[in-house]
Amino acid sequence: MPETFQIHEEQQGAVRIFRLIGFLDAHTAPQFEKALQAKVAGGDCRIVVDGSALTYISSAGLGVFMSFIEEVREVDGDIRIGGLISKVRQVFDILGFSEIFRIFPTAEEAVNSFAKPDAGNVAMAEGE
Amino acid sequence: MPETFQIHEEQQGAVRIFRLIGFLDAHTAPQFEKALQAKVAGGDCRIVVDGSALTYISSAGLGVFMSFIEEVREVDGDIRIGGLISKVRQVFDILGFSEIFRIFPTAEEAVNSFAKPDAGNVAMAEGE
Amino acid sequence: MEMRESIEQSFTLHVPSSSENLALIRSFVSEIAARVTLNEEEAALLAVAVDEACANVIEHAYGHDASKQVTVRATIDEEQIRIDVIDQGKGFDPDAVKPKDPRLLIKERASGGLGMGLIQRIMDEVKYHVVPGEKNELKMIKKRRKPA
Amino acid sequence: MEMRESIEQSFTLHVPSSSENLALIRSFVSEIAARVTLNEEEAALLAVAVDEACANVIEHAYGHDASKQVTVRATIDEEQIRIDVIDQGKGFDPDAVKPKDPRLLIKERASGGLGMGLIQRIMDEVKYHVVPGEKNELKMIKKRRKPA
Ligand SMILES: Nc1ncnc2c1ncn2[C@@H]1O[C@H](COP(=O)(O)OP(=O)(O)O)[C@@H](O)[C@H]1O
Ligand SMILES: Nc1ncnc2c1ncn2[C@@H]1O[C@H](COP(=O)(O)OP(=O)(O)O)[C@@H](O)[C@H]1O
Repeated sequence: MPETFQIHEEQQGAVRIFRLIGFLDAHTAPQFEKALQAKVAGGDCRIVVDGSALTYISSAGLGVFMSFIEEVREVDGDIRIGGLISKVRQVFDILGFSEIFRIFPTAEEAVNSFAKPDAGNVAMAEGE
Repeated sequence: MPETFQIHEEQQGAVRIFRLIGFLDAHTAPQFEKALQAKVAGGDCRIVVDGSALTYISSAGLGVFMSFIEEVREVDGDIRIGGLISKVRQVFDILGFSEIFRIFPTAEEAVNSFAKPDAGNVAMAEGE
Repeated sequence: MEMRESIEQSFTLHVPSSSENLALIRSFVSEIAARVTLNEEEAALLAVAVDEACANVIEHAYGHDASKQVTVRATIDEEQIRIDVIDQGKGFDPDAVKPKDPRLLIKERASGGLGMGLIQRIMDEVKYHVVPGEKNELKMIKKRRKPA
Repeated sequence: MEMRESIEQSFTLHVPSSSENLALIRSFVSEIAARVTLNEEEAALLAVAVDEACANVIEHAYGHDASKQVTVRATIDEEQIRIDVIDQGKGFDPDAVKPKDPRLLIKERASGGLGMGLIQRIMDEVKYHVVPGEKNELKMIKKRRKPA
């Protein structure tokens, strides 16, 4: 069975980058949940999700973002998202997630945003 | 309805090149048949099929090659094939078409083969 | 009515009730969506809606019992694409499920509760016919755009 | 036997009998082939065999009548993938069809006559059950490779 979903992790300074590849649906969401859980439990709360290779997301995938965001923001961390393709981005938009999560055009910009003064818990939409 | 099959035609000296794109199956074979028919009827009998963008072939597609080859070889023409991807090539192989048609690694080589002394009706397999 | 029936085309897929098969279900829907005049983004959303409906059947109606089957039927005509998701599972009262604001779900640290709302937002019509254990059917309609 | 049944998975697709739907049928087969341990080339050939079988139903059994339905059922277990192509069309006597040498077909300038031979070469087992007008079934089996 070929892998329909993969996660590549990378550390860049204080930021943990999760590069998601393929389909994030009810079948693969538990994989993402486990990977995030491991880092957040270990205190890594500045998280960037690089969505440039994410070709699909359903509510099960959005649910993973939803269930961790409070926890990381409580300790001045955040989950920021970059590089979403428009087919995936529209699902965030429809559910109003674009106002709750900070979404950047690229993962790089999402990473850099943590270095700025407003690095902490800011629930504000970025322009595209 | 998006196009699942396209033909791009190009003339290079005395050689007519048919670049096939997408799926050549029972649904699309009539399109290829019509395009070949038009040229062969007009006397264009040195034909190269560029298969590098052909992602699928079934017996209906092979049938088009089969039904024209005698006619063009009778007038010292030929239908030569280049650039087949291995998924497609194996269908030619299984049916023994690789011994009947001259198949080249690239369309360019197929085109150039017409300039050589053995340019005419040679039913011999080329190495890959 | 007769005219409409004559140009109606119907496609049906039955698969084991496992989340592993959601990708297959989405491919099926995407291929059919490509037939109608939905643009690429709309076609992608249609696949999301059907995925959500089937994920709910797999999880809630059948409780992840892969010996059960999920049926997806797509019917297209000149006006619309209709997708029916059918199960013989435990059923539920859809009117009792109130859509929740994502901001509230976040406060609750919920990981679910978004699916039915998403279906509603994507599709033009959504109807449930529930006969628990016999046949539960979710009928979803998306209007076609007029060809340009 | 009981063990084998418990791990058998079955997938069914019904589509209108039109060559336009061959691509959809191939996608269905390819997605399922990806589940078993066929390599990419073998998976592609499996799609070819099913395409040939369905193209024959569409052309010969139903005479391009798109109001009729073609059924493709895939059943996978640890040993094999079985594909059944089912129609209610006119049927035929498969034993009366002798495979022809492509060299001969070329001399005849034929454009057809390759399909059944191709199916035979690709699949490990091929069986027809023909009851004209009622149910014609082509059962094709491909053995799985043992996982590496
Ligand atoms: N097909 C179904 N069968 C049984 N219960 C369902 C079905 N679809 C939805 N439900 C119920 O409705 C609730 C809300 O569904 P949904 O909005 O999709 O969110 P989630 O599935 O993530 O909980 C589910 O938790 C479940 O209780
Ligand atoms: N499903 C079918 N129903 C009726 N006749 C069939 C069917 N499949 C094959 N045949 C008959 O067998 C012949 C050979 O089939 P095939 O080898 O696939 O070549 P082709 O379809 O190109 O003629 C067909 O021409 C047809 O007469």
